[in-house]
Order: sequence, then structure tokens, then C-alpha cells
Amino acid sequence: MRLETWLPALILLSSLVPGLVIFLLREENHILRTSLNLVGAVMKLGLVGIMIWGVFHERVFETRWTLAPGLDLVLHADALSVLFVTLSTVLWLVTTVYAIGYLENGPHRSRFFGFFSLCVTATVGLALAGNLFTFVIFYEILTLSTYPLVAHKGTTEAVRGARIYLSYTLAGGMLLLVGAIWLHTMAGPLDFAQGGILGDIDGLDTTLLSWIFLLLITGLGVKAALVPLHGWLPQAMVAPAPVSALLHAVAVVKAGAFGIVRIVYDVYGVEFADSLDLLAPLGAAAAVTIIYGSVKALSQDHLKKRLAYSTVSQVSYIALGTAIVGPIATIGGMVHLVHQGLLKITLFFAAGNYAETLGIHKVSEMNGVGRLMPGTTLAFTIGALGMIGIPPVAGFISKWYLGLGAVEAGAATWVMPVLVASSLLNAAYFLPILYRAWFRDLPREWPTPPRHTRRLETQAFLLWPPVATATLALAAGLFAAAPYSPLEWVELIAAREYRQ
Amino acid sequence: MNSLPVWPIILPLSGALLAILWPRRSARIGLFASLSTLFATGLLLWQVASQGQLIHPLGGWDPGLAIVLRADALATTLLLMSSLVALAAGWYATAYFENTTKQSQFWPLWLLMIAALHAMLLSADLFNLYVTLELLGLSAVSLAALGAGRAAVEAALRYLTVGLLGSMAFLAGLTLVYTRYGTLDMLSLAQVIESEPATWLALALMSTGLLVKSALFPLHFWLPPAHANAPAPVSAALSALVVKAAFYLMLRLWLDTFQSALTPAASSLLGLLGAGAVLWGSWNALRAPRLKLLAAYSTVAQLGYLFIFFPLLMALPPGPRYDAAFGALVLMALTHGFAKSALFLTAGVIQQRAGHDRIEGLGGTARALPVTTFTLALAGVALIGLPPSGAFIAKWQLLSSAFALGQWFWVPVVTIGSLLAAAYVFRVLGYAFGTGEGVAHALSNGREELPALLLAIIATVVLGLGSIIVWHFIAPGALPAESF
Amino acid sequence: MSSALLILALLTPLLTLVFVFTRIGGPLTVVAALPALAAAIAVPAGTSIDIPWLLLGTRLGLDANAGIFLLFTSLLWMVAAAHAASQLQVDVNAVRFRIFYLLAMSGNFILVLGQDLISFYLGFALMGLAAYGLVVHDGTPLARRAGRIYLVMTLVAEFALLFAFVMMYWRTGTLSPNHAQLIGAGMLELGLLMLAFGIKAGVIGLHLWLPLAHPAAPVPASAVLSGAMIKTALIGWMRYLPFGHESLPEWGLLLLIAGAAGALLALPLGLPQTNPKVVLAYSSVGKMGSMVCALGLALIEPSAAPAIIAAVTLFAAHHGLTKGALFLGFGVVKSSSSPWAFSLLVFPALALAGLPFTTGALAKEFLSLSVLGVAEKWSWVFFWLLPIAALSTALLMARFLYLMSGLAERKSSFPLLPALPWLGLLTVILLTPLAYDGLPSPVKNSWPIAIAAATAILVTRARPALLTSLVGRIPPGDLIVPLSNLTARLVAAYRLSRGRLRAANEAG
Amino acid sequence: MFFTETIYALTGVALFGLGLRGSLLRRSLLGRILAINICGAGVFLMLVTVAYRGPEQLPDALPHARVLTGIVVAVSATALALALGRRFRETESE
Repeated sequence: MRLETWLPALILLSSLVPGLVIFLLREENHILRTSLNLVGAVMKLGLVGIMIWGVFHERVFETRWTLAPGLDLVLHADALSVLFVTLSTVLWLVTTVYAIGYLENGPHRSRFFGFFSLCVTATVGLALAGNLFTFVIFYEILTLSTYPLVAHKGTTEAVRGARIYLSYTLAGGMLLLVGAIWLHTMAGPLDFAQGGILGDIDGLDTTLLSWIFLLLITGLGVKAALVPLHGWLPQAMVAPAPVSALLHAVAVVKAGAFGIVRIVYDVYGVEFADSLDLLAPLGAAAAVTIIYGSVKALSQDHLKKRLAYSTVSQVSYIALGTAIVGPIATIGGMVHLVHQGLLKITLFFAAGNYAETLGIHKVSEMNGVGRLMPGTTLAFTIGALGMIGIPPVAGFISKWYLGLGAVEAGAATWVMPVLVASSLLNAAYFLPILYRAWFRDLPREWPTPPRHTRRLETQAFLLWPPVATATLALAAGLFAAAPYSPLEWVELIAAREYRQ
Repeated sequence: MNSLPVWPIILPLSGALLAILWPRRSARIGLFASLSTLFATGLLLWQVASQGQLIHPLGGWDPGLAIVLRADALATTLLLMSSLVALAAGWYATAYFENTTKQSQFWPLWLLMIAALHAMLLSADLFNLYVTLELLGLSAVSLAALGAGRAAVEAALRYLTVGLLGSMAFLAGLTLVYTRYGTLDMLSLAQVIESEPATWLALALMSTGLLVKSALFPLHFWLPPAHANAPAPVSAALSALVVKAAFYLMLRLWLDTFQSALTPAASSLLGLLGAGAVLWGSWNALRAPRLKLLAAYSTVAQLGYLFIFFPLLMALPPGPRYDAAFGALVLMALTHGFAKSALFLTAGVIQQRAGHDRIEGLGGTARALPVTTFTLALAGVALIGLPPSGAFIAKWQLLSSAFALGQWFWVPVVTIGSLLAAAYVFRVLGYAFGTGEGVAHALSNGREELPALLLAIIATVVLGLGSIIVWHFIAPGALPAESF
Repeated sequence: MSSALLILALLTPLLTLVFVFTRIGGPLTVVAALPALAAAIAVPAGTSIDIPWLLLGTRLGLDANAGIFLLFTSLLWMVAAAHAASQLQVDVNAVRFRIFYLLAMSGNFILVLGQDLISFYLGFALMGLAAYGLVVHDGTPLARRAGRIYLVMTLVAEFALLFAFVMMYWRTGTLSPNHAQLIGAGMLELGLLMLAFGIKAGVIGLHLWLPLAHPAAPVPASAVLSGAMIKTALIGWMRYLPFGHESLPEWGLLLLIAGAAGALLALPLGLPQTNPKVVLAYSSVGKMGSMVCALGLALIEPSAAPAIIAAVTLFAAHHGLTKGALFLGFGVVKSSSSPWAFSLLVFPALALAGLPFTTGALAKEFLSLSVLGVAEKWSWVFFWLLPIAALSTALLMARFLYLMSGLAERKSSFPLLPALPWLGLLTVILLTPLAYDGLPSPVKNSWPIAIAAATAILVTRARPALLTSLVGRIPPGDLIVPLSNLTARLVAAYRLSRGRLRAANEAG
Repeated sequence: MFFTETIYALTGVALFGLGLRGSLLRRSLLGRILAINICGAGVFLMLVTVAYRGPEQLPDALPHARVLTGIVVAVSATALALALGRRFRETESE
């Protein structure tokens, strides 16, 4: 039982097993379910810690399981996968705590937490995937496990939103599948390798490769919410807060972005992709999405819808970073993968708190909220400032590197205006919310009487997660240059992706 | 020791006879017979795995005369599937027919059907195939007629007439083969067959008969009413086993016996019909008002996928890629068998709980019957071909061979088919998750829901993760070579 | 020790944030600025510390003119804080005011002390956004409008600066480039730099937010806004333009013209104002204009750069303190409306106008010396500009005093306690000239004051119809009013069309 | 001599064709069952002619055995069809 072969599988099982057991639990045994959840999350964190230590010391972790001739289920821990696994594990722990608080006495909690664990298993599997086949498998399982989460409330619009979500993501998954099979048939088993594999295989028809690239990116684009394919994201806002937090910051949207990063860097290889000039259209799509998402966010009064459109635009930063050829832009794109996760999950937790404690769903109802719930609003402010790109919060670092990468790649002429415009638009739709929260005074009559616990503004389980993720975001920004920070780790990855 | 192939036939047959003698205890006899058949099949499987193909002429007659039983890898795999599905369906039937008169009528016919099915899977002689095919048809029809009401009887009658016509066509083809080659033993025939008009006509007749029996697209009209109105365990067996058996015969004839007599045109025709079945079946399943009708049309669609394999297998030169595709074909057949039977059993549970199986009226199922809904979801996943299931890997290989051979046409067909499948499965799940009081009664006891759950788990987890066993057993040629 | 002092100077404002809710929050904000003042005095110029793990590797330190900037900035923050503590006792949002005050203060100090691009930008952004909180403090619709305009322009400045720094970092390769490395900046980079600092400094054309924001803020905030915050633009220019190493004639000319225009236009825009604080704001625009003009010349003539920079720094210090004193004075006079306070107010006004033996005269003298020394063809500009600027300031001060006199009617006693910090500031302004020997001859630059006094008396007596009709004609923020009406109409048209569009497809 | 075999074979084929046409076109149940029986008879006749190996040799026994089995199967199928037909008529009222 050598550690190298079993650690990735163990990490996967540490959320799968509790999930399956929770499915069988009856609604009443609340304590067992919560403890199972937390034990699973903490154990996974521990295992990931071991893996980080291992990868840092150049040890190779790989679990290989042949499913069919030429098709192996590979879980391989390289630097990029560890980055995403760490992010999703940490945020899953926080979201679990939040969900326990949020669904205090809601119905179907066993079913919820069961699918919740399945969803994270899929995300972790997707992160650890060693080849395109495994990636597609977990990509589809992710769709399946998130559908019941979106439809959790069972109301008509919840089921409708889930249906729209499903039709988008399944169609995307199908495109990805066909692209992956086509590529697999042409180029043999596609194990991800730093710097890409297609560059070395000669005799591949480049026009076909371009078509396949289009298929793959469109398939992933659905989940990464690139413009024409983003329709499902605002509809999926119907889900309960922990789900939309998980969906937007960690699992679904990140899966798409992470997939694009994998395809461009570890399958095609960025130089090879550039030689086929595939990156320019990707960059254009990302730029359009960035602007479109921000503009649409301006006009949304519903808070979660505004955050959804902000996600649409923020995730495309990652795609933009990938599309600009150059190590620094890569760093910008990849580090934003982590930062956007931290920032967006804070915003959604805060939005969830407002909805759960004060019954506020709309931005227009948020007058004077800062006075009532200072902790949550402070977290929201840090998240918002991070999104706009104000130092010292983490968002600034990604924008700094993206700008730098653009200048390095000589693409400053079109990337710079996009970044400036989107930063201003971010400010335009986040600062009014902050203004309402802090400067406007409380309206006389209140939607629902605030349920004040004696000391905290809301239940402990709901307050601490956003505060925790906000501090993490602040730390990721402030101590960016420190060892073991996300930025350092991404620089390690980016250096290997480019073949000097 | 080589008399092992006989047991999977004798045991259900004797079970049927005993069930007729003691109608009151027929359920227990039936279960015991199914269990012992499964055990016998297991033994046979182990034997074939270690020593390869097993030939057993009944009664020691020389090959020309005797009824020869042949147990090779493909046959034993399907044998295992059928005994597993039969056991699970039987187990559910004991609960389904509890304290009704039909219990005693059900078991003898059921065990006769299983015996006929096993006999057909193992026979190596064309006339033998005709007889077992006929037996299977008759028992299936009478089982279908067990369903309540006039619709069941009418559907059974149409099933019977169509079935008889199919057998007659098969018999006529058979006669032509005998006039031309003088023997009906499939093994010796394989060496002798030449590609000439007489053989084509014979094959055409036999194939038409089999296509009618396996309900391929234009000839599928009898299947939906028959399967939808039959009792749940029966329709599970009809969809998963009986229809699949006819397909198995097509496979035997086209890939083994008449291999040399085939033209690419013929196989692509089959492929086209398969594609039609996929699209037409899925489209109708999407519009089906009732769950069992949906499942029946889904069977038509899934069989379409199996037939799409034919042009690919025909075009592939023997080698690792051929074995990979053949293994995928078997894997898809197995997964569909388990998944479809699980789907029908859950439909049975829902029908008994809610009094109807209208899809619109399924509101609240997820609340009242969580395990059943979970099984429905799992079976759905296997039918669509989403990752945790064996069908996903089979579809991956199907598309991979299509790309390798440059036959682009199948790619959009399979993609659209899968999306339509996703649509009709999640339409059902959408209603199940929704609110409403469709399924009023609370939790049923475990006995009813467990068999369906086990079948669904086999289809998704066992075949999904352990799918490499199929290749080890059926087509080892595909495995070690990483060349392609 | 000196490095500890530097870090302390940064951290204390942030640490006192914690106590802001307690009763002693007010006085504590005063103490928050002390370490910075001590650092400005004690820490020798040129010391710097590297913190590799903070942000992207920060370097804190003090160079020559940064020391002077830190000195007068921290002094002004402290005095204003003291004034706020005494005045704002009654205000319900005092806590919120203190939070934003401390944040702005820490932003200012980080900006001055941060040698590397990232911490400079951090200071710039933090100060900019926190100042919004100060501007909007009163919550009146006027304050909110001023705040909104201020915020939009500050954000544009911030993001322009961000990407100027990105290009600079890419070009120079280091996070803290010295003047030698700054040579060869591209057109886009310099343009963004000019835009960013132009908005912050209130260069004419980009000054629209200044006459609105400064008056809208409460007194201590506007003192600090006018005194310390707009000076940060000067620090930015001095640090990130290649003074003394590369001549940029066309950019220099641009700055020169803009500065001169600012200095000259301040008078016509400032005089008709009715609110004394707006008059002060326009005088700030004028003063900043002359400083920007000097910097423009330094850009054209690298040889004169060091002298000009030193002079501008001193001039900024003088303007910071006196303008702060004026704003605080306005606060004291307004609250107490005692004629004694009014009489004391006259002194900083005259100092600003360049009364002999005051910092004004001193700063003006240094500036003219450094500028006129340049033999080049541009010296005639200054030959005319300086006297006119002096005259316009004097006139503006006269206008300010005239407006203030209206406020100081009642005969009430001198409010000793609330005015204490203000008095302390006045004494500092009084004493600083003594530190410098070789005072310029009194007669040389007292004529502008004489003329201004004469015209003031003449105007108040005769009340010529022409002049009085002009009063109140130009709204504060001049150009912004037509501009904002235009944008408002545009947005309305867009919404209308979208509304009609949605109605159409709903009907369709 | 050659003549008789072809006649039987042709009649066999003809019967098969007639039976097939009848079973497809007839609407009444009884008609269809009879047609299928005719079809079966046709095929059995073909089988019998195949067994004939010239005047001097004994005919081949295997097709004869198959015909017997075929007949048994056809009879049981017809019995089932008639039983189902009766049940179908009984449930007319539903």
C-alpha cells in the first residue's frame, strides 16, 4: 500500500464515503450528519496537506485504474492540480460549516449534504485528473451532483432554474466528450504533461486540431460562463446560498476555467496553441465576456443575480490570462483562479446571511445594513474591494499580473482598456452597494424583524465563514510574496508550463 | 465435467414443472430455481474463463445429429446477465404479485421463459435456435398477457402474431441454408459459407425474422404497448433479456456464421436503421405520458445504439481496435440490460404506490420514495451514458471507432441520442423532485426497492468502474497492446 | 531604531482603528499621527527597509523631500484630528468619521513612506477611497453629489496609475525605480501618469471635483484634503518623472501651460463664489497651478530640476500649513463667530498672500530664485506669472476675509479650548521663517498685498454694479455642472430607449 | 422425375407467400392465425422436398425430424393465439 499510489484515491474517498453514508441517514440524526461532514472535510484537508508537502519535495502521486483498453482513470498530483485541490478543500470546509448553519431546520438535509459531498468529490477528482478522459468523467459527475443541489428547494422556479442549468451543462459536457474522444482517437491517451503533448506528436492535421479545440473550449466555456453560453448562471441563483457559493466560487465555474487552463497548457501546450493561432479568439471571447458580465451586473437589482453576472465577468479573467501568451499572464490567470474563489465565496456567504437573517434579497433593500450586521458587511466590503482590484485585497494581485502579462506579450493595446473598463464597471456596481450598506440609514419598517442572538449579529455558523474567507483573501493579497502563498505556488507552475 | 452447459437450462425447466405441481409454493420454488441457475451459470462462467469454449453435444450423438450446446465467452456473459436480472426481477415479482392469483400463473411461465432463453444462448445449431426462439416468444407473450385489462391482451396478441411471422421467416431462411449447404451447425457452416445470392437471401430472411423479434426501428411498433402494459417484472425481462436475445442471434449470425458473406452495404443499412431507432425511440420516449411507455421507447432507442456497432465492426480489420469495439458492444448490452430492468422495477414500485405511472403525476416521489428516486436516477444515468456507468465507456469506444474509421455520420446521431435520453430522464426526475402529492403513501418496505437498487448499482458502479473485466473476458486481444 | 519608527508611523493609525469605538477614540486619533511626526523629524533621510514578504516585496524609507512632506503632512493630520476631536463631539456619525479619517491618514503615510510602486499605489488607493467617506460625511444631497463626482474621478486616477505602474515596472524591471532607471518612458505610460496625478492635484480641466469636495467635507477633513492629500500628486510626480536625468520638453510644456492656466483662472473662477470654503478651494487650485508650472519647467530643464524640486517642496509645505490653518480658522470662526477669532484669521490669509517675514514670502522667494535662475526662454513666463499669482491670491484672500467678516457679527468671547489646536498651528506658521536666515527684503513683494487691500476697500465701498452682478454667477465646480447635466440626459435617453425596447418586445 | 421435386418446392414457396400475404392483410384475428398456419405448412413442404435424395436413396431423415418439431411448435402457437383471441373477445365489454 505505497502512499504514492493511494493518496489521491484517499483524498477522493474522504468526501465520497461520508457522502454516501449521509445519503442513508434519516433526517433526525443531525449530530451524526454534521460530525460526518466535518470529519470528512478535516481529514481531506489533512491529506491534501500531506500531498502539498509531497509535491513540494518532487514526489509523484499517481493512482491509475484501467477502465477500458487505452482508457485509464488517472489521478495525478502535479503543481496545478494541488493548487485547485487545496482551494476546493479549504472552501469546502468553510462552506460545509456555513451550510450546516444555513439549513438549520430545513427539509431534506441528508439528501443535500449527500449531493454536497458528491459535488466536492467530483471537483477534487476533476482537479486531480491526470488525463483528459478522467477530466471528462468528473466533469460530467459534477453536473449530475450539482443538479439536485440547484433544485433543492423544490419550488417551481427552483426546478425550472435547475432544468436550464442542466440543459446548458449537459450540452456542454456532450461537446467536451465528443472533442475529447476525437482527440483521443487521433493522438492516443492524453496524459496531461507540463508544456503540452500535442506539440510533440507530428503528423496531426492542424485544421482538425483547431476544430477539436473549438469543441473542447465551447464545452468548457459553458461551465466557465463565456458569453453566449453563460445563460444558466443567473438562473442557477435560485439555489440556496451555500450552493450558489460553492457553484460560483469553487466547483462548477472553476471547473470550466480550470479545464480551459488544462487544455491550453497541458494538452495543446501554449506555444503550440499559439502557433495554431487558437488563443486570439479565446482572448476575444474572454474580453467580451468580461465587459458584458460587468455591464449586465450594473442593471441587476437582485443581489445574487448581480453577483452572478459579476462571476460571469470575473471568471473570464482566468480565460484572458490563459489566452495571453507569456509566463506572467499565465501567473495572473492562474492566481485569479484562487483569488476569485476566495473573494466570490465571501460575497455569496454575505448575501446568504442577508437573505437568511434579514430577509433581504434586493440591493435596494440594503440601506443601513452595515449598522445591523457589521461583521458580514465588513466581509462583503473586503470581498467587493478585492473584486474591484483595490490593494491590499487579493484581486489587485491578479489584475497587476494580468496587466503585466499583457504588456509583456505586447497585447497591452487591447487588454489594457478591457482591464481598466472592467475595473471601473466593477466599481460602478459594487460601490453603490457599499454606500447603501454603510452610509444610508435604516428604513423605518423592516422586511422581516431581525433575529438577533444575544451577542452575534447572526448565528455563529453563518458569521464566521465569510469572515474567515475575507481574512484569507486579505492575507492572499497582503502576503502575496510570502512562501507557500498562492502566488508563489502559481509562479512555480507557470515556470514549468513554458518550455524555454 | 463438460456437461456444465446443460444445467442452466435444466434447472429453470424443472423449476417450472415443480411450480405447476405446487402452485401455492410456486414463489419459493421460483426463487430457489433462479438462485440455483445463477450458481450453475457462475460455475459455467468460471469453467469457460479457465478453459475457453465448451462444446457439449446432448446425448452423445455425433455433431450432424445431436443438439449441440456451445458455451463461449459471449454466451456465458449474457447468460450471467440474464440469470442475474431474472433473479432480481423474480425477487421483486414475489412482492409485486403478493397474495394475488397471478403469483401461481406467473412463476411457471417465468421459469419456462428463462429456460428457453438459456437454451437459445447456448445452442449452436440454427434449427435449435428456431425452436428456442419460438419457445421464448410463446412464454413471453403469455407473460405479457398476464397484465391487467384489455390493452395487455391486445398488445400480447399483436406481439404473438408478429413474433410468429418472424419465426416463420427465420425458418424459411433456415431451410434455404440447409438446401444450399446441407448442414445447420453454425461452427461448420462458418467455414463453408460463400458470398452468393442464395446465401444472401437466406441471411436476409433470417435477419428480417430476428429484426422483427428484436424490434429494430421500422419493425418496433409492437414493443411499446406490449412492454408498457405487461406487469413490471415481466416487462423488465422482456426489455432487458428477450429483445436482447434476438439481438444476440443477429450478432452470432452476422459476425460469426455469415461473416464472409457480408457486404459493407448490408451492415451500413443495419447501422442506418439503428440510427433511426435511436432518434425515433428517444423522441417518442421524450413525449411518452407514462413511465413504462417511456422505458419501452427507450429500449427501442438503446437497441439502436447496439445496431450502430455493426457497420463499425464490419469495417474494422481484426486487431486490438476490433476487440475494443466488440468489448464495448457487449458492455453496452450488459449495462442496458441491468439499467432497463432497474428502471422497469422502479416503475412497478411507483405504479403500485401511486396507483398510476403518469409522469406528470409523479410530484413528491423524491420525498415519499427517496431510495426509488435514487435508483431511477442511477438507471437514468446508465441509460444516458453518463460517466459512472458502463454505457459511458461503451459510447466512448463507439465514437472512438467511428472517428478512427472516419464514419462521421454516427457521431451526431449518438450525441443527439444521448442528449434526448438526458432530456427524458431528467424530465421524469424533474417531476419527481417537484412538489405535489402524486405519490401519497410513505416508505415501502425494503423488499420491493432493493432488487431495483442492486441492478442499478451493477449498471453504474460495477460496470462503470469494473468495465475492464468485460474486455479481459470477451476480447483479451484489445488489452495489452497499447499500440492503437 | 529608525526602521522601527517608520513601521510604527504606518501601523499606529491602523491600530487605533480598534479603539475607535471607545470613548477615548477621539483623542487617540491625534496620537495616531505622532509617530509619523517623530519619524519625519528623527529619521535621517535616505534610510530604507525591505520587507520581502509584504505585498510583492515592499521597501519603506525616507528620501530628502519626502521627509519635509511627511513633516508638514503629519503635523496637519494631527492638528486637524485635534480640531475634529473638539468639534465633532456632538456628531452621531463621529465613529464612522474617525474610521475613515484614520484610514485616509494611514493611506497618506503609506504613500509618503512607500518607496516601491505597490505600496505607493496602495497608499494612493486607500487614501482616495477613505477620503470619499470624509467628503460624504454630512449626508446632505450636495455632499453626496460631490462625493460621487470625487469618487468617479479618483477611481479613474487610480486605475490609470495602476496601469502606468504596470508599464513602468515592466520597463524598469524593479519595483522601486530611481530617476536614472525612469528614462525612456513610453507615451502611454507618461500620459496615464499625468492623468492620474493631474486629477489628484486638481490641475485645471481635471480640477472639477475639488471645488465641490473640499467645501462639502467637514472642516477638519477639508483642511486635510486641501492641505495634505492633493500634495501627494506632487510626491508622485517628483518620484516617478525622470527629473534631472532626461528632458521631456513636450510633457514639460504641457505641465507648464496647465499650471499657468490654473494659476491665472483661479481668480476669475474664485472671486464670484459666495461660500468662503469654495474660495479657498479655488485658491488651492491656483497655488497648485503655480507649483505644477514650476515642475513643468523642471521637466524641460533637467539642470534646474533639483533646485526647483526643493523650492516646490517648501512651497507645498507652506501652502499645506497655511491652507490648513485657513480651513480650521474658518471652522473656529463659524462655530464661535467671535471677532477675535476673525482677526486671528487675517494672519494666515496674509501669510498665504506672501506677507513679508512670513512663510509665504519665504516660499515665494525660493521659488522665484530657483525658477528665474534658468536662463532659458521660458523664464519670461515666470517673470510675469509669479507676481500675477501673488496678486490673485491676495485678491482671493481679500474676498475670503470679506465673506468671513459677514460671519463674525456677534460679540462673543474667544473660544479658547476648541481653537487651541488652531492656535498651535498658527504659532508654527509664525515661527518657521525664523529657522531660515536671509529673509528677502520686505518691500520687494509686499506690493501685491497693498494693491489687493486698496482694490478691496474700493470695491466694498463703491459696490460697482458690474462686479456685484457677477457674484454667485459661476457655480462651484464650474465645468462640472454642464457636464453632469449632459451625462444625466444621456443616461435618461438610454434608459428610455431600453424601456421602449423592452415594452416593444413584451408587446410583440 | 426431376419435375415432381420442383413442383413441391414451388408450391411450398407459393404457400409461404400466400400465408405471408394473408397474415399481413387480414384484419380478423382468426384469418391471421389461419394464414400463419398456411405459411408454416409452406415452409414444412419446402423442408420435405429438400429431404428427397432421388428415387434410389432413402430420403434424408433430418429435415423430416425438423418438420415434426415445426408442426408441434405451430400447433402450440395456434392454441395460444386462439386462447388469447377468446380472452380478447371476452373483455370486449371493458
